[in-house]
Amino acid sequence: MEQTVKAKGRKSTALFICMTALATAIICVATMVIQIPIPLGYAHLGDSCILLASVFFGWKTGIFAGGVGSAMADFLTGYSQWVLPTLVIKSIQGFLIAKICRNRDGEFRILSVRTALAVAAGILEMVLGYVAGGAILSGSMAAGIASAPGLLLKGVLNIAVFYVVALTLEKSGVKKFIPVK
Amino acid sequence: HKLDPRTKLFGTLVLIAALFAADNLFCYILAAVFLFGTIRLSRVPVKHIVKGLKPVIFLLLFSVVFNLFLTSGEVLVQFWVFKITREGLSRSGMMAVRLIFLVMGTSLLTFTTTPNQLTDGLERSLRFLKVVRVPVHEIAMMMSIALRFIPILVEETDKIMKAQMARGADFESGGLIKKAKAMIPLLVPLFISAFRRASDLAMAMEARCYHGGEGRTKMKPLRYAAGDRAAYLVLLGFLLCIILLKIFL
Amino acid sequence: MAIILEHVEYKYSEGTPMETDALHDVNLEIQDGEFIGLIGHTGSGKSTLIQHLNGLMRATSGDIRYNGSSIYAEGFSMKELRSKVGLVFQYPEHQLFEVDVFTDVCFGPKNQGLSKEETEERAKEALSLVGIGESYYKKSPFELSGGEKRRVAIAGVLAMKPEVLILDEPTAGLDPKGRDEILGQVVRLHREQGMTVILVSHSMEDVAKYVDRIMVMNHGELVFNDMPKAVFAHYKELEQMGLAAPQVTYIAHALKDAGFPMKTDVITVEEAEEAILCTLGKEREK
Amino acid sequence: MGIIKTKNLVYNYIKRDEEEKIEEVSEAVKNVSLDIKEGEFVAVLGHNGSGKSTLAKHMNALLLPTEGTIWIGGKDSLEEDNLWDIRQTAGMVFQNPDNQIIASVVEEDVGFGPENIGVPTDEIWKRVDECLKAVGMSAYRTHSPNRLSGGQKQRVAIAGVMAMEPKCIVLDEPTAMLDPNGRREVIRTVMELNEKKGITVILITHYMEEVIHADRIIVMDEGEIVMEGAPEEIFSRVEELKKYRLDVPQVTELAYELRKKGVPMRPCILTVEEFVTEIMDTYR
Repeated sequence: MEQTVKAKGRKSTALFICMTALATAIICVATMVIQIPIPLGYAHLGDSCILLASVFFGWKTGIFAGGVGSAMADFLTGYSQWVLPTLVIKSIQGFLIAKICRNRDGEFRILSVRTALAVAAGILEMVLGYVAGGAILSGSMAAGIASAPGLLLKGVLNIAVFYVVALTLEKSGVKKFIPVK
Repeated sequence: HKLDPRTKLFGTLVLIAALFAADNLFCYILAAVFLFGTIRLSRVPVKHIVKGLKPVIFLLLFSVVFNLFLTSGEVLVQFWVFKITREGLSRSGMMAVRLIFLVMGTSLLTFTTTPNQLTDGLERSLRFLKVVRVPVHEIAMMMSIALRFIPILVEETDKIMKAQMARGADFESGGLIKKAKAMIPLLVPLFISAFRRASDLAMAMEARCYHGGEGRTKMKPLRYAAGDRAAYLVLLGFLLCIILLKIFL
Repeated sequence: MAIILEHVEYKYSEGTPMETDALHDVNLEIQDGEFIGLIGHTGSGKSTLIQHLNGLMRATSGDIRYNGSSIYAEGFSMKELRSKVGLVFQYPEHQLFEVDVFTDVCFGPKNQGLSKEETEERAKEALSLVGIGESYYKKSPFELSGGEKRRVAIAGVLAMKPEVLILDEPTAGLDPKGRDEILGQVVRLHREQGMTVILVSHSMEDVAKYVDRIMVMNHGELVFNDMPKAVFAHYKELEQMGLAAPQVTYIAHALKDAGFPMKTDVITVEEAEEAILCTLGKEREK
Repeated sequence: MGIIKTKNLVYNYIKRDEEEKIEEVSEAVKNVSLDIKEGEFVAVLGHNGSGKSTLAKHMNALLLPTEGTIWIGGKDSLEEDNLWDIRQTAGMVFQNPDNQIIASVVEEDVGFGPENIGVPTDEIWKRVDECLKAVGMSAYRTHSPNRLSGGQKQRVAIAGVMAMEPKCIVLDEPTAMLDPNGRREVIRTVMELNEKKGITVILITHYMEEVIHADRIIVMDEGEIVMEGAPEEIFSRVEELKKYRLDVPQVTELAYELRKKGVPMRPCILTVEEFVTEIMDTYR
């Protein structure tokens, strides 16, 4: 990280690809392996990583890393039937977060109304998405709605994690290292 | 098993579509024949595929129970406030079968295709999207790099966790805020390491003349073989039958 | 007071066909104030072993006693053990996470439940032990050089005031200057603070120079556990394990084979020099 | 003109604060002029921050000079059109073996470079076969890189560079993260490529025992070339090397110390065999 390639006037697609790919991998890993016990089972940290990736890296990364990272986690852990719904839900989530949290100049601050709105919208979209997904997959609205409390709780935990981690990252001056604007 | 990943991908999509379209017994029988036929041909042990059902058992039971009790119609059995209706019975049965088939079909794809083949297949199948300026090559590239780094990051997560535990970190206990805070020592290093890896990797790619998808050749180009053509014919036939059944029954 | 390992076994994925022995019947004792070198090629089980010493991994069978009490006994506090037996992982700088150097070093003592003043006291002490001055305290750890980052990370473990310090290849990836600095500080800790140190290293030259005792791991077994001279006398066996002796040991053997009468149990440059001068001196007297 | 030639090369590393304002300018490379001939094996030594990595990145046009010029295969890196030619002429291997392997299968990773430069499919397969054989990794061609040891991963990375058929290969501390066995594997591979295929090798390292077979050693400090010459010559200047905080192999140090004590010995001893012959000469 000491030396990033900044050749004159050449923008690096390779760097964008790699950053997004790594964000995708982190989201996938956070979804698969980082699990925290909460009331009503376990929560994974996939959503807080989607929040982090979308806020810091922007909408392109948000769509791809959010959707594909989570879908890969579903694919790899055997929830194949969720791959498609997840892909749709999480891509929209990443897009919403990234778009809402930035002002017109593409700037963002973690402690701001914009970011708070973005985070809330992202998590709400996720909960609604999975309620609908559950309803379609199992063919009953009730089954979908029944999963809502658990999802909401996970959402709240992920928001909390997002804030504490994002603030630390922001303070350590990580923004400087982000090549993607 | 040896089919082109594109064929398998398309096949799975057709199956999913068929399952959601199906609304009568014949459709399901046809789908069952198709599914078990493919499973036999793929030579994946049925045991493995049945195992894939485990994670969905809860959802399965839930939807069966709900449909069973809450569908109104001609009452068959009544027990206090619960009543089982004929419609409920058939609906919950259909739901269960649909879900089971869905899982079996998709896990068949998981078992016969590596994520990399899938990525290749996706890249080729989605090429038409280039017209509407979707960067298909970049997407495929990102997917394959992400896949390569998933195991590395799993290991790294484990290592960071242990190292912080050696410094007295506690990831399990405490309330919501404490748990959230406990994630800082894990997630911050993980992200920082990802930045470092990404910038290293980008440099290594550029050093090997990477400059986007233009003018690239393929080491392993995808080619349809005779088997794929046959598979497509079967798929089309299957799809046609489902549509016909849906219209005429 | 000591750490004692008795018949420690560790198996990965026990009970499955994938079962593999990572540690096999390991018996050893570590006394207070010792400086021990742990060597073994990659995958020999040395990382697994050190993770057992502070309870990060749990032996499938056998017992580990710390200061007389079994660490697997009910009611034994693993958290306390981890603060007594400090473990510095390989590339420890990858675990830095706080906004500045000082806060990062405070993480350990804070987890021990110390008061704010005490925590800060400890952090200052630890940072001065590794030679990081006050001008660095408010810097982001990610802006430091590789060697500095590593020292901050080591300070993060030292701040917990461990009685035993385990370092897993603390010099990996550093340049000679960084290597000397880190090792020099570890030696000072051992001499001045009387800390028990276990140094995992690939460099036979370093091990020969600093440690009192060497433990050699191979295929999950402890094959040698002796003074450096005695261990390096088995240099042919070491080679079969993918290890080696310091270069001077080879020189001594080669000289002797060529007919130059000298002792062969030399393991440092100084010893070799002395031995050669001694033989040459005798020759001149004749 | 040699395969790589620099003239008064200067590179300033500019550190910017968050508002993109220039905070600090540090000279990473100062006024370096050198000329490397085709087929040469050149080792570059120096502690961290001595500018050797920055210099290496110029050889692949990953960095462009602030002042002065570098020609790779006769091509000036400041001209944008030369970029891909330069990267094909000089391949580059980096320190961390994990962070430079792109594909999830060994053979696909080796094929990545040729794919980028548009080599036809049949030819790619031929090159992949050849390069994996050259680094002794053919048996692992369908393995996942994650399962390999560090030394094996670095050899795959070398094969990946070789598959682009470069004339020159620049290795930036390829052994820093490896264990002694891995280090030996990698250095042996590199030396073979140099001897058998005549590939120009530029090896950057901290480990002195890796450079004793080089044709030429360059020592850098504070962005400048401070010593240059054959290994025998460089290693006879032990005091000077120590000044730049570099070590010497134990055998060289021992010989040096003995010489100081009045034992007649040649000033530059690099191997155990040489040492034994020298001592025996005195002894008899």
